[in-house]
Amino acid sequence: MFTAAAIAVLVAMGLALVRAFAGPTLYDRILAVNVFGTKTVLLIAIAGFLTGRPEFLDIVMVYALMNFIAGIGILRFFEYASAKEATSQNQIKEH
Amino acid sequence: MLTHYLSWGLLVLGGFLCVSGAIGLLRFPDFFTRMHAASVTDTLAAGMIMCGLMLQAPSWIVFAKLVMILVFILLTAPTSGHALAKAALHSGMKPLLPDSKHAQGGL
Amino acid sequence: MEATIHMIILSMLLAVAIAIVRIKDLFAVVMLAGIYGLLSATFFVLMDAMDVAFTEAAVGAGISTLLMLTALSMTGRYASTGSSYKPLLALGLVVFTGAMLIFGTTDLPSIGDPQSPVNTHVGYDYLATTPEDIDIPNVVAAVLASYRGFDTFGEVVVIFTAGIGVLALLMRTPLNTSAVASMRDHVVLRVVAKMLIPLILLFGLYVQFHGEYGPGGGFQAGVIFASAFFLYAMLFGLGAARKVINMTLVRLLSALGVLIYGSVGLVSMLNGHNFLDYNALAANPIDGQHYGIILVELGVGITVASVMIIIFFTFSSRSQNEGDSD
Amino acid sequence: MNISGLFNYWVVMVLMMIGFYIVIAQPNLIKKLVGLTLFQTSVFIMYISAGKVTGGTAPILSDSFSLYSNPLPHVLILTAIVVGIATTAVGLSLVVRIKESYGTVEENEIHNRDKS
Repeated sequence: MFTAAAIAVLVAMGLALVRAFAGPTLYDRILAVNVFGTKTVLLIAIAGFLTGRPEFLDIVMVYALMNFIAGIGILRFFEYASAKEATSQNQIKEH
Repeated sequence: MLTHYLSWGLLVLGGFLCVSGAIGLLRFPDFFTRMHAASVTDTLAAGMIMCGLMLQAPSWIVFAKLVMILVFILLTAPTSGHALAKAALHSGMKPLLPDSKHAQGGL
Repeated sequence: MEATIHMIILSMLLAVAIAIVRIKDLFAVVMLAGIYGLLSATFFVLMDAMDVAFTEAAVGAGISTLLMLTALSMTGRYASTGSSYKPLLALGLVVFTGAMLIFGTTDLPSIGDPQSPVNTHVGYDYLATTPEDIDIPNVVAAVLASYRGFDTFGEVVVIFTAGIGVLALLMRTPLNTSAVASMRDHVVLRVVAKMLIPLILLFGLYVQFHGEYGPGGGFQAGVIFASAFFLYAMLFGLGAARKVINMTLVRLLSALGVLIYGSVGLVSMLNGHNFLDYNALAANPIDGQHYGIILVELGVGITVASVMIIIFFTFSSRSQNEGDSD
Repeated sequence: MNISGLFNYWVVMVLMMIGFYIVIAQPNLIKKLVGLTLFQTSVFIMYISAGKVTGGTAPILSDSFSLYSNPLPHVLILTAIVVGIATTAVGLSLVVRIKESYGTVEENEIHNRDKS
């Protein structure tokens, strides 16, 4: 039963990975990374039950946390970099 | 016995939702539809799988940890999804509408 | 069945690595490196290495992605396409080396063999002696802090030195950073983050002090604790974050952690035992071990957290100063 | 030759070589650092795989289990990961300084600038 769920999550992870490779825009990649992270959280939770030691679910918490923080980081620095790119391109045009 | 079947059903349904959401992520035509497919099923699937696991929890501490993880996912996943969609919209990416087939801007 | 899951995850790792070689957009490369970290951490969970997975998830998927992104915002987004290198020569060298290494693996004992040299040596002794010597359930924490405490002391000094190195390379006197780009538009994000930050700090403390009984310990707790400050700095701007934490204090704390670790060793020396022999810390040797491990893990946690904060803040204030000078 | 018993090691070697290839063949310094991370992680996977014991569980003692995986590689790799991020941070700060003095992070352009 846990195996079935684990395999379903793995398939979803594989599909999200394809979207992360294919792009086309960076936002699609960020979305794919986000989905991938959530799926990893589920996979680890299931794996805890699969290996018979579900008391170590603290790890799942770290996964969820880091997924959130990395997602925000990507978004923040991407917005920052594109804003900066726009200003520097304007400066190049002026020169 | 009943909880066993219930958790079985929740896990399988959650797994199915995971896969269908991922297929939507892969097959849909533009960013916003993909986002819709991914984030809606994602939250529901995570909830279902976590509930399925909760019914199997061997002790209260495991149950409590699963509840905390679920609350965390329910808080963060829609938030980051919202922020992402907002950032994409602000960057000039337009949803693909039936009357404007080539309106998708962006990067 | 489990072997199949291992193989699927390893194949995903390979696919991600190949994609990293091919993609020129460095933002995508860094994101894929984050996926790579998450995947390898998942693999560590399946390989029973809970503590390692904990650390890799926090470091490989979280902190290193953030640091690389900060560096990227200063160095530019795209790698050049044209190159004067000869990729065929490099490919030949790599294929040759890889073939030799794979040929070498045929002599290795197969994975999971309980009789392999790796698994019959000291590692197994630690498992057998931990209940009577130290009496904590997490053998990894016992080996890390007590049996191999000297080793870990060296690692903590290395981390401290790296913090000093980053400061020496990138430190500037902070300009007025009040007007920098914080994510002011993202109201929902800010509200949710405000709710989450205290919980993250609490979780960091739990990981720190629960490390003897489950996966966790100073290294992981330090990284988690620091990540709460990163979240705050990203959402509310560096200026606001500087008001919350005093950077001079953080610099002092990074040294204090190493100092705590070293002084625990010195105290046991003064009591007539070896350096870092915690038996000397209390009348009952097992109690002494418990005190020693808690103190040492605390030192590790303080140093790791403050060095991570120093590194991240130094990087971000550098990039924002650049933005101001444009 | 048993395939499933050595598969992990083969994947590790291929990952290691991919990281190596990025380090020697890609001129962008940030990408080189990512390659170095790939290389590093492949070594971690190798150590952890070597410490796995079939049928064992995580080395956190409990009354209901008797067979555990080897804790020693876990300790070595745990500290190596944190030291790895610290060294990566130093590497990144060097890259940032190079960018500030040379205006580029492509290795061949840096060489050209050194020659002229």
